[in-house]
Amino acid sequence: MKKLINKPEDVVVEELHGIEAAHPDLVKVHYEPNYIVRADAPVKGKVALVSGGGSGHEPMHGGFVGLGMLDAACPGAVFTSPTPDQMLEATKAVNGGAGVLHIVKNYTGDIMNFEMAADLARGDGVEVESVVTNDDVAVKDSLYTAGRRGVGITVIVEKIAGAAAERKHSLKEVADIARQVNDNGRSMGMALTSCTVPHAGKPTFELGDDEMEIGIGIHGEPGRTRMKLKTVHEIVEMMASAIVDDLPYKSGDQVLAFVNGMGGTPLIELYVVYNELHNFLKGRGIKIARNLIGSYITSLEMAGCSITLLELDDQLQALWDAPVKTPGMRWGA
Amino acid sequence: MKKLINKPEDVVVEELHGIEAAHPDLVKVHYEPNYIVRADAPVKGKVALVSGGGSGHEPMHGGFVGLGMLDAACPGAVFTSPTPDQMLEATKAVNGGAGVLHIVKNYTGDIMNFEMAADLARGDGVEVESVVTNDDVAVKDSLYTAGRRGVGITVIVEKIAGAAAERKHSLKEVADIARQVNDNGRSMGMALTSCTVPHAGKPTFELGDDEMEIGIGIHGEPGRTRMKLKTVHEIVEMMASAIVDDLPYKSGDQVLAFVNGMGGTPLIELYVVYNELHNFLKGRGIKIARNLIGSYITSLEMAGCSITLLELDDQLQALWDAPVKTPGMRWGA
Amino acid sequence: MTISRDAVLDWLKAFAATINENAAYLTQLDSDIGDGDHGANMNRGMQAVLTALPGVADKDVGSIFKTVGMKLVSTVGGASGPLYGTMFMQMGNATAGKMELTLDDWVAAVQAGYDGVIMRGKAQPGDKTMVDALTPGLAALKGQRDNGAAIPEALNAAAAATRQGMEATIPLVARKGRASYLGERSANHQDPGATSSYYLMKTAAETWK
Amino acid sequence: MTISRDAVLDWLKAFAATINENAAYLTQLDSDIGDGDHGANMNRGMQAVLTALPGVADKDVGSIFKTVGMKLVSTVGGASGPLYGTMFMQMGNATAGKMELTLDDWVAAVQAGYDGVIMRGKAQPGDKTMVDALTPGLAALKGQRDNGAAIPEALNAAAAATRQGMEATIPLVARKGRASYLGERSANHQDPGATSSYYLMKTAAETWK
Ligand SMILES: Nc1ncnc2c1ncn2[C@@H]1O[C@H](COP(=O)(O)OP(=O)(O)O)[C@@H](O)[C@H]1O
Ligand SMILES: Nc1ncnc2c1ncn2[C@@H]1O[C@H](COP(=O)(O)OP(=O)(O)O)[C@@H](O)[C@H]1O
Ligand SMILES: [Mg+2]
Ligand SMILES: [Mg+2]
Ligand SMILES: [Mg+2]
Ligand SMILES: [Mg+2]
Repeated sequence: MKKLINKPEDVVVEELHGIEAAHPDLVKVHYEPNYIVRADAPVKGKVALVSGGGSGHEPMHGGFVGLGMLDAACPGAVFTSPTPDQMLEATKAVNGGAGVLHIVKNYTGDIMNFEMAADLARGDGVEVESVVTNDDVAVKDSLYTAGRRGVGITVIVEKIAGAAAERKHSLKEVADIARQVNDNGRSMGMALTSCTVPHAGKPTFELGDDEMEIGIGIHGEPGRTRMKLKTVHEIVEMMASAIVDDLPYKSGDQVLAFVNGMGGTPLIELYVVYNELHNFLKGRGIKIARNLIGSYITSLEMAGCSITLLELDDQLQALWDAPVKTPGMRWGA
Repeated sequence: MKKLINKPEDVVVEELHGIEAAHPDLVKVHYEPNYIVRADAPVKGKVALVSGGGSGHEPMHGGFVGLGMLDAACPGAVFTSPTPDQMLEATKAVNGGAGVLHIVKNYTGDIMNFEMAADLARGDGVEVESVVTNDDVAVKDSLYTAGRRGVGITVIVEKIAGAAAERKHSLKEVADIARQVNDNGRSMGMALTSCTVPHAGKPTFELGDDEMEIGIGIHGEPGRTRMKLKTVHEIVEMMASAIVDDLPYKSGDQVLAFVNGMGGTPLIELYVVYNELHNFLKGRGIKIARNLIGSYITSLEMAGCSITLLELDDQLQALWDAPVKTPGMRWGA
Repeated sequence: MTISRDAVLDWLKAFAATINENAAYLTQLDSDIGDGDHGANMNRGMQAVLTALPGVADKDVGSIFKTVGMKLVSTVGGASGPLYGTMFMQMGNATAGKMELTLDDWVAAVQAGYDGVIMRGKAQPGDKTMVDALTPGLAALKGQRDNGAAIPEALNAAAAATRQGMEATIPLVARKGRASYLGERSANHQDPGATSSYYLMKTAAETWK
Repeated sequence: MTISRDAVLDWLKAFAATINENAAYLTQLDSDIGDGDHGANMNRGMQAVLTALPGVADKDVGSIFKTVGMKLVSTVGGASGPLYGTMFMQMGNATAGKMELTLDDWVAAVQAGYDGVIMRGKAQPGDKTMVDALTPGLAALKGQRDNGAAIPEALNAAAAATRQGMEATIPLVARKGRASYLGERSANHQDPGATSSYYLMKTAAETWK
C-alpha cells in the first residue's frame, strides 16, 4: 500500500487537522465527535444543510462546507458512514432556527445512522427533513432491494440546495428543490484500477492489466460487469446511453453535465471524456448548458470516472450559478 | 497502459476539444498551431502573459487562461515543449499593445523554443520579455549545468503576475514581479508511482512496492534518490527542510504554502501532507499566510506530491488575493 | 442455572476478543462483496465497548446492554453500527433491572434484539444479511426453551443453527446492504454480517456452559 | 564525385526511415535518463519533413535544408526540435543556391550545422549530449577532407567517429538537458540525442557511396 499517510487509523483525524489549519476563514472543525461547520455557523434564519458519509470521497463532503453549500459535514471512517452522535451534534451546532436538512446518500449505513440522528434531533426540538440521493443507474432499482446508490448527484444537490437555503427558502422548499435535483439526475461510474482502503492495506478488487470495471460505486465496490478495456469513445457511449435512456433525457433538454474523476484520474483524461460526452449528447439533441469537470466525489486513489447528468430548468440553473465559497468549490465569491 | 483515451497521438487535440466545448465563456482554442487564449483577447493596454509547455501537467497551463492569470497557453505534445510557431502566433494573438511576457519553465527545450519564438515576435514588432522559473531544490544548481527545473512556483508566478498585469502594470513591472516570485519560491517533489506517457505505453520508471522516489520533476523523470517508503511525517520533513534551508526561509517569515498533487494523489492525502507541513513550519517559526492545496501542476497519473513555498510581502499577498477566473483556478469572480 | 451479570460481561469480552482475532477475515469477506470494512468497524466498536464495561460493572444487565448498544451506535457507523447498536439497546430494554438472566429472559432479550435489527434494517430472511444467521439461531433457541432444555444445551443448539444460517448465505444473491449492488455477482460469498452474528451466538455458548 | 540534390533528398528519406525504425529504441534511451519522448519527437518531425520534401524537390540544396529545419522547429518541440531545426537551417545557409555538393561544401554545411547546435544549446563536449557525437564526427570529416579523401571514404570515417562519440556518452554524467537532473544516476546510459545524431551521419555514409 502506497499512501502519503502515517498510520491508517490516524488518516481521518490528521486530514481534519489539515483542513482546520488550511481554511480557518471558511470552516471550523470539531473533534470527538468529528464534524466540520462553516465558520459563521449557525446562520440565523437560514435553513442549515448537513451531510456526511464515509471519508475517502474528498472534497465531498467536508470540502463543500461554506457559503452557498453545506453548513456542516460529518466524516466517518474511510468508506464507513459516520455515527448518529456526530450528525446530532452537527445538526444542533448549525441550526439557525429555520430547520435542518439532512442530505443522505442511499446506503444502508448512511440511511440508518441519519435516521437515528434525525429522531434524536427531533427529540431535542430541532426541525429536521431528510433527502436521500439515489442516482446510480448501474444499480437495478426495486422495492425489494437497497435501491440505487447515491453518487455524483449528491455534489449537485448540495450546491443547488445550498444556494436555495442561502436565499432563505423554507425547509420544505429547500428539501423539495433537493428532491427535484435528485429526481432529475442520473449517474454512472467506471474504474480502471481499484483503490486501497488504508486499514485493509490491499486493493479492494483486482483488475487485469487490460480490464476495466463498469458500474462501480464510490466505495471501491466492484461494479456490475468487468470487461476488456475499451476506447474512451466506447466507454462514454456505454455510460452515457445508460444514463440518457434511464430518465430519459430527450432531444431539446438542457442539462448540467458533470464529469468526475475518481481520485487517481488526471484532468487531461477528464477533458477527453468531456469531449466524448459533449459529442454524444449533441448526437442525441441534448444541450449542455452548464458543466463541472474535476474530481469532486472520489474513491481514494481509484483511477476512473463517473458521469452525472441533471436536467436543468431556469430555477435550478440560477441556483447552480449562485455564489459558492467552500474549500472544494468556489465561484462568484 | 490504462487510460481514458482513444489513440495516444490524439490525446492532446481531443483534450483541447474538451476544453473548448467546456469553457467557451472563458477561453478560445486555436488549432494548428495549437494554443488557448482568453475569450476576450487581446485586452487593449494590458500586458499579455503567455506560457506553455508539454501537455500532461493539467490544469497547468491551459486551465490557467482567463481573467487575472494567463492570456494564452501553448500546449505541446505530452511532456514535450511546444514549438516556436505556436508561441509566436499566441503572442501575436494576445498582444494588446502593452507587450507580452513569456513565462518559461527552465527546461532546455522550453528555453530554446521560447527563445526562438521571442526572437521571431520581436522581429514582428512585438515587445517581449521572458521570465524563467527555476525553483526545484532537488536539482543542484551550477553555471555548468542546465540549472534547476521550473516546477510549482510556475503556477504562483502565473497567478501573481497575472494579477499585476490586470492592474495595468507595465511589462517591466510585471516581469520584475514575476522574477521576485520565482526568486523567493522553492519547491521539491516526490513520487509513489511513475506515470505512463501515452505514446511510450509503459511506466517511465519502475518503483518497488515499498519504494518511493524523492526529488522528481514533473515529466516522470526519475528523481535524485530512491528510498524505502516512509511515513508522511518523515517525507514532509525531508522535503520541507530541503526547501526551507535553501532560500533560506527564516523564523518570522510569512509564506504561501502550496501542497500539490501529482495527478494520481487523492485530496485526503494532500490534507494529511498539509497538516505535516503546517506543523513543520510552525516548529521553524514560519507562518503560513496563504495556501493552495490540490493538483495544479501534475505529471499525468503519477501518485505523489510536491511542496512549494513562497515568501510573501504585502504586495505579493494582495496580488495573490486578487480575483482570478480561469477553468482551473477561480476566486473573487 | 442462570446467567449472572458477571457472566454477561465475560460474554461481551469473549465476543470482543473473537471479533478482534477475526477482524481481517471479516474485512476480507466484506471486500469480496462490500467495501472491506466490516472487521474494522466491528473491532473499533467492540474495543470501545471494552473501555466502557468497567463503568457498568455493578449495573443491571439491562443497563449493561444499553451501554453496549449506545457505544456501538456512536463508534461503529456504517450499516453494522445501527444494526448491532439497536440490537443491544433493545436487548437492554428487554432485560431492564435484571441482575441475572434465566433462559426465558435470554430468549426474550434475543427476540427483542432481533426485532430491533428487523425494525432498523427492514431486511427479510433470504436477503443475505445478518438476519439470515439470526433467524434460525433465534428459532433454535426458542425450540430448545419450549422443550425445556438447559441453558448450555440451548445455547449450543442456537450457535449451531446460527452457523448453518451463516453458511446458507453463501449461495444467496444479496438484496440488502452494499452487497446488493453486485447483483448476481454477490452469490458464492459468505455474508460478513452473518459471520459476525455467528460469533455472537458462538461466544455466548462458549462462555455460558 | 559530388552529392546531387536528389542524393540529398534520398539521404533525408533514409534518415527519416531509420528514425522511424528506431523510434521505440530512442524513446527507451530517453526513458532511462530523460522523459521518454526523443523517439516520438524525432519521428514526428521527420515524418512531417517527408510530407514537405515533394514541395522542394526542384529547389537548391540550401532551400531543401532550410525547409527541413523549419519543419523540424515547428513540429518537434522539446530540446531536439530547436537543436536539429537550427542545425538544418544553418546547413541551409551554408549551402544556399547549390544544386550539388562537393566534399568541401558538405564539410562547410556540417560545420555550420554544428555551430548552430552549439549556439542554440550552449553545450560543450562532455556534457552528454548530441554534441558529443557530432564533435568527433565533424573532426573526422575535416581530417579526411584535408587528406584528400573521396566522399564515401570521408563519410564512412565520419560515421565511425560519430558512433564512437555516441558510445563515449555512456559513462558520462550529464550536465545539459533533462538527463542532468539525474546527476550521477545519468551515468551508464547512452544519450538519446547522440544516438539520433549517429543515425544522421550513418545514413549519409550509407546513401552517398
Ligand atoms: N438492511 C440490513 N438489515 C440487516 N443487516 C444488514 C442490512 N444491510 C447490511 N446488513 C449487514 O451489514 C453487513 C455489513 O456491515 P458493514 O460492512 O459494517 O457496513 P457497511 O455495509 O456500511 O460497510 C452486511 O454483511 C449485512 O450482514
Ligand atoms: N543544451 C543542449 N545542447 C545540445 N543537445 C542537447 C542539449 N540539451 C539536450 N540535448 C539533446 O537533446 C536530447 C533530448 O531530446 P528530446 O528528448 O527530444 O527533448 P527533451 O529533453 O525536451 O524531452 C538529449 O539526449 C541531448 O542529446
Ligand atoms: Mg462501510
Ligand atoms: Mg520532452
Ligand atoms: Mg462494509
Ligand atoms: Mg526527451
